[in-house]
Amino acid sequence: MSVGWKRRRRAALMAALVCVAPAACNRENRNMNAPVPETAPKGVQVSDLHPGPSAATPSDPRGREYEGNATHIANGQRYYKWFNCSGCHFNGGGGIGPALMDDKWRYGGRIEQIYATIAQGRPNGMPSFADKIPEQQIWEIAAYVRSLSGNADKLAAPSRADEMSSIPPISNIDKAPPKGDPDVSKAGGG
Amino acid sequence: MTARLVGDLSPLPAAGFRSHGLWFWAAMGFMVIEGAGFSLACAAYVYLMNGAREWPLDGVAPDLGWGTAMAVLLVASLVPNALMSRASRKRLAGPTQLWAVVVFALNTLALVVRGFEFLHLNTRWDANAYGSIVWALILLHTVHLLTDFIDTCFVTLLLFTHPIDTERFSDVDDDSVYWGFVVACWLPIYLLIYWAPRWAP
Amino acid sequence: MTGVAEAGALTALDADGEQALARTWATPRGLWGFLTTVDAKEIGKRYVVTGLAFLALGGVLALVMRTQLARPESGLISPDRYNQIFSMHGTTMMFLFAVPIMEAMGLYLTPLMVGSRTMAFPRLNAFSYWIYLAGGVMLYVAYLLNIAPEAGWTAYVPLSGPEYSAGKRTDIWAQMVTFTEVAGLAAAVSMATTILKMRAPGMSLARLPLFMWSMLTTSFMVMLAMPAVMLATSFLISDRLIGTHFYNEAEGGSNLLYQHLFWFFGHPEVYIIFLPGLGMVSEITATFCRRSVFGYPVMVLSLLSTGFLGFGLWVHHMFATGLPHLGDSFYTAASMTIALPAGVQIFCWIATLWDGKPRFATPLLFVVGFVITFVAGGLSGVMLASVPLDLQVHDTYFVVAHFHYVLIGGAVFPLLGGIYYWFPKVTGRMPDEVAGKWSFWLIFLGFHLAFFPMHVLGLRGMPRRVYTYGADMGWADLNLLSTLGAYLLASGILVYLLNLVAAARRGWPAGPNPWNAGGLEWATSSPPPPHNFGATPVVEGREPLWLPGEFPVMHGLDVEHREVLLTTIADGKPDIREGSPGPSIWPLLSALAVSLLFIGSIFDEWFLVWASIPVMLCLIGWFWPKSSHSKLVKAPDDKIPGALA
Amino acid sequence: MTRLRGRLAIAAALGLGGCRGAQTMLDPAGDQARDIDVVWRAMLIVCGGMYLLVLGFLAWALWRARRPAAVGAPAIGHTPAERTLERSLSAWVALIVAGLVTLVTISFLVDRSLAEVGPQPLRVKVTAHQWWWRVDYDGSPQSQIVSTANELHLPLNRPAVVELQAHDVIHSFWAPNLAGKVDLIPGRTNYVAITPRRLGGFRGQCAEFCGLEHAKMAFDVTVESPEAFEAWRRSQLAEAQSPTNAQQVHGQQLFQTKACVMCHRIQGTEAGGSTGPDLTHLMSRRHIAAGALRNSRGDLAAWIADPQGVKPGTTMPRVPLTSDELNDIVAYLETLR
Repeated sequence: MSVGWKRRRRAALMAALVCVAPAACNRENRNMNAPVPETAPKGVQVSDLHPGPSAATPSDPRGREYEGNATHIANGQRYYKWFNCSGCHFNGGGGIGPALMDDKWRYGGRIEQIYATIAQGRPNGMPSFADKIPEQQIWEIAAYVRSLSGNADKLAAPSRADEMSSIPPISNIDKAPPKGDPDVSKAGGG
Repeated sequence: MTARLVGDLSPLPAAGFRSHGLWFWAAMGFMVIEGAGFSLACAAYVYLMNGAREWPLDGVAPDLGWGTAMAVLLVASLVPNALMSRASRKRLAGPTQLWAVVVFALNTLALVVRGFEFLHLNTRWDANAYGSIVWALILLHTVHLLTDFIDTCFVTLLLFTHPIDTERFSDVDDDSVYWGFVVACWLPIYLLIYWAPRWAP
Repeated sequence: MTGVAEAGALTALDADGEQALARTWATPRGLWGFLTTVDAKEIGKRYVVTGLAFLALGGVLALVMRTQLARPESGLISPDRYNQIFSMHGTTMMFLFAVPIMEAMGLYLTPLMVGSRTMAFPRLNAFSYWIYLAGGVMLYVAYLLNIAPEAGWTAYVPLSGPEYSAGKRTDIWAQMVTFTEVAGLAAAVSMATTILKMRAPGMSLARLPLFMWSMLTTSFMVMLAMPAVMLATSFLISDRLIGTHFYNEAEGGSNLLYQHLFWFFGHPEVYIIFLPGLGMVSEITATFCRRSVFGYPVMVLSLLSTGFLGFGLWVHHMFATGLPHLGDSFYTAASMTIALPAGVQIFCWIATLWDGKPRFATPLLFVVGFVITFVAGGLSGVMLASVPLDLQVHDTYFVVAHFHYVLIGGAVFPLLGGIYYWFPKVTGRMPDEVAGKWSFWLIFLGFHLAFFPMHVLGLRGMPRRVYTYGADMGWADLNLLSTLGAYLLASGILVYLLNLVAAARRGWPAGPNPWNAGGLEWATSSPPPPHNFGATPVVEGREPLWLPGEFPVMHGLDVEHREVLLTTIADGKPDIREGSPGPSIWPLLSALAVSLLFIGSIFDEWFLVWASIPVMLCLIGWFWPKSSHSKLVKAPDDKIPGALA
Repeated sequence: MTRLRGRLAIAAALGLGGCRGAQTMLDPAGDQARDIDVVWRAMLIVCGGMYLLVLGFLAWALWRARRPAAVGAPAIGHTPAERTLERSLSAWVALIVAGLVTLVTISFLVDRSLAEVGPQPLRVKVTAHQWWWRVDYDGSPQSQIVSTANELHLPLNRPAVVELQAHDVIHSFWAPNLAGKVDLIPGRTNYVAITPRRLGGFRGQCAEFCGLEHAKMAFDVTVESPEAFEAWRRSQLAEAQSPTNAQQVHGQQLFQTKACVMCHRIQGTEAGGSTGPDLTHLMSRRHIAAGALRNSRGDLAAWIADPQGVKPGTTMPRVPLTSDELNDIVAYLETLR
């Protein structure tokens, strides 16, 4: 094989590797070393009733990382059961607590807003877990909740858990864009 | 050591039927592989059935209608299949073409019946282990139904478009053997999917 | 590279006959030739070289593991990295090195040893190699992208299930298993058909070389065992991607179903790996002891019974799962019974050594190393077969020592001896004897230094697959010793490979039969011409080249078109002449289409439907009929065997 | 035969014979382990004997190779020695069959004796989690159940039946000094019978690959006199003593307001989480974090400060604590005798 051909083939291979790499490597990485202590997302708007104009919720880059990482979503699934979220929200279909698989989010459906809802608690029964669940685990539970409505990375979401299956495989749920995201332009929640 | 001539191979014929040719052995090899796959899938079905409290798990067995229709259709198709095989081994172009078209038609009909079967399984693959193994068995058989559909279509087409020589006749004959295998595989699966839930204690 | 047969090749036609045949069977030059070749020798060489490359990769992974375990509580690699490495080591060695390289040796040698011009389905062999290469490349690209498997080469459910194995790692493993199984099945179908239908005239089953008997048994075991793991991994990947419940206990599934399906394949798999090794030992022992192997019928019976019994004892991998012990003791008896055929074969080889005039070239050294190591491994296997003892040593380093003794001892030693033995036939050059002896001693002593202490580690309670261990457990010194042995073994393998690479260019030219062996493959030139045999050899005994008198041959096969002789199964009487397909690009295209389907279906299950269209198109292109062979060679068309008219 | 001598020397040096150790099958301290040791010794003798026979025959064949290699055509058909070889082959087959039958019989008999369980066995329930063991002792009224983690207390000479279940993946319960291993499989209940015959502390470890921290999933087994066992059991039933000085009280408050309370249980206090180990009598245990660390104040502080550092991948999170918060919590935990 002429040298030109070989060099072109190697370049094509490297290009293929490079473009695939970032997508795959985020989904799969597991930071085994002690994680830097996580902090809550800042400036989260959960309601659009505020005097005068104000910016919508800034999107926290860690949100994308948690939503796109398979290990964080799997841990979120585990903690969703451990911390008894299923007690009120059942397996995502809702019951005492609101459903988490549809597209109606009274306090916002983005991961930062779900984090705030878990941490601060909400009226009518949602307890505040601020100090009770470390920050990283709240991020992970929020990522799992996002995957329940198909908004997390589909490739990262597990298809089911080893238990009675009451919801269709969440790796197949087609994306339900969050309505009721309290951005500035719209008045009132979803 | 020097070589000494002991015989001449030129008068040998250049084609043979069934086990004399090589293609037949490829079909036999894949039949052994798929036979092993089918029997293990059926063993898995029985394993899950024995492990379950009640079978089918959500209580609704598939409707008998279409499955039985498929079984009857496939067994019936063995007659034209045998006639096609005999005609091809007698190297009679006319009858071979005729029966090949009949077998191809029955094969197409079988695919249509299989479509209806899917609608009347009364379970989803992600409902529970019963649904998963039923869909696995029926999908395994459908893949072989499809491959033989394409093979029969391909072989029948060539009977009309290309000059027919011994190799074509031998291809038709090998295809009839493979179709016999596909029919033979359906019978145990039919019993498991349609009758096991009804007989299970 | 395809030199015309020099003088001395017994089955050469006259000069222009050989040239015509060489032209008819030649592989096109350049890249196009590389991609479309169907010459079993080209594909066989490529397969063996790729297998050895994966041996080297798997070996490096093993060295990293041993370095991590050399000292207690060593922080060299994280547990996630270690889990990926030991899963990759097991998967590479079992699926990408051991089974493929044994089938590759079969692909190269079967046509030469049974006296045929090529394999039964040349394009199927090419397809087998491309699919195997695609599986191996996919696994190592995934490893670079941090998506390597991490649940061991057995990947038990529920650890490998959707809940406890996040991401695409186990899906890549499951799909890679499907790749290598398809490759293995394709090669097995081709090899079994060649051995049954394309033997030289006169070669009845009673005159079939022992290596061919072991490849025949292996091919049937492959065809019956591999569907089990394809089912197990297909069920696993559908559980993980579309939420089926094969292994979900809460929805009626069963975790043990996976173990049953996996080990129904798993145990025959290890016999698929070392049965060809037993065949190679028979060939080497006969040649270097100047005596045909003692007890041919007993050897064949042992091979067949090992193959048959191999399917009846998979549950001895599951003694600790709490299955009823009465059932387990059946498997104890079955597992111990398989020691009988192995013991008989060992006796026959040593009897051949005892009664023959052994000449200790490197291949025979590897045979002696094989006997010493494999018997120790077989006996520790008998120990593991006992249910009570297995409850103590299962999943400990005693088991790690056992299966390295029977796999490296039982398969890699004969393989290294076999590659050295047939190297002159493949390349036409002799490997260096001194380097050969050095590599043997390094490998032998390195192996025992590395793996014998593991027996004691297992007895002292060290479990398997641990990324580290406590300093106070008393395992540190033996692990250090084992790591030193591992490096010594690696250096031996390196010397061996370097010896072959150097000899390929600068070795002494070897004539058609440098070892004065008796098999048919030594009747051609070294390296053999593209068509293997000009004149068709006729076989009148088990070691054709050792028979007194002149070498019987037949003429009459066409020289202008690719044609092979098919003979009857039992007594090898000439039956028909069948056309053999020439070089074709379709196997490569089909392999690419199938790879697209397999890899795509990991990321989106609709690939199973849409990618099957290019696969279908490639298969139609592949099977598109060519002109009738009987018209080409103007063969008689009246008495067709098997016809009813 | 240099190779032979070299290998025997290595075997002797490594002390293949019995050797003391807390986690080895070579030092049996229970009925089951002693029965299996009988099988092990029988195997060693029979298989070792067969191996020496093979090596002897091989050595003889290699020694015969020294005689002058007669030049001549290779032997094909029957050689003069064929008859003797055939007879010795049938003798060899008979020997193998005899050896195998003996081993199968011994193995079957011992296997049956393992299945027998002594009268009124002590019932213990062990549930395996990803990377720790939950141990529950039965009690007639509900309140009599003792729940502890990563340790097993057994009275001497009294048979015990351990009921094995798994909460997530497949693990394997294995204390080699006492009995063979049995897997813990989700969806199945397995049992292992243990009859300890010697006092002392032994160690067991998970023997089926179960994920990231499979290597650090050990448990302690303490065999003590029946009286000591009853004393231990009564102490385990008692509720946690309430903290005395201010630092311990502050530590308890921290424990109940921080994330600890979500997973751990301390009987007699508000903490009732069941996903993590029960800490009511934490300090009575020899090790913490499933055998990864000894149970001392320093190790406890190190484990709470950074569990991922000790066992990367463990499900215990890093709870952010200031150093004096950490000291208060550790001081409180030390009151849980």
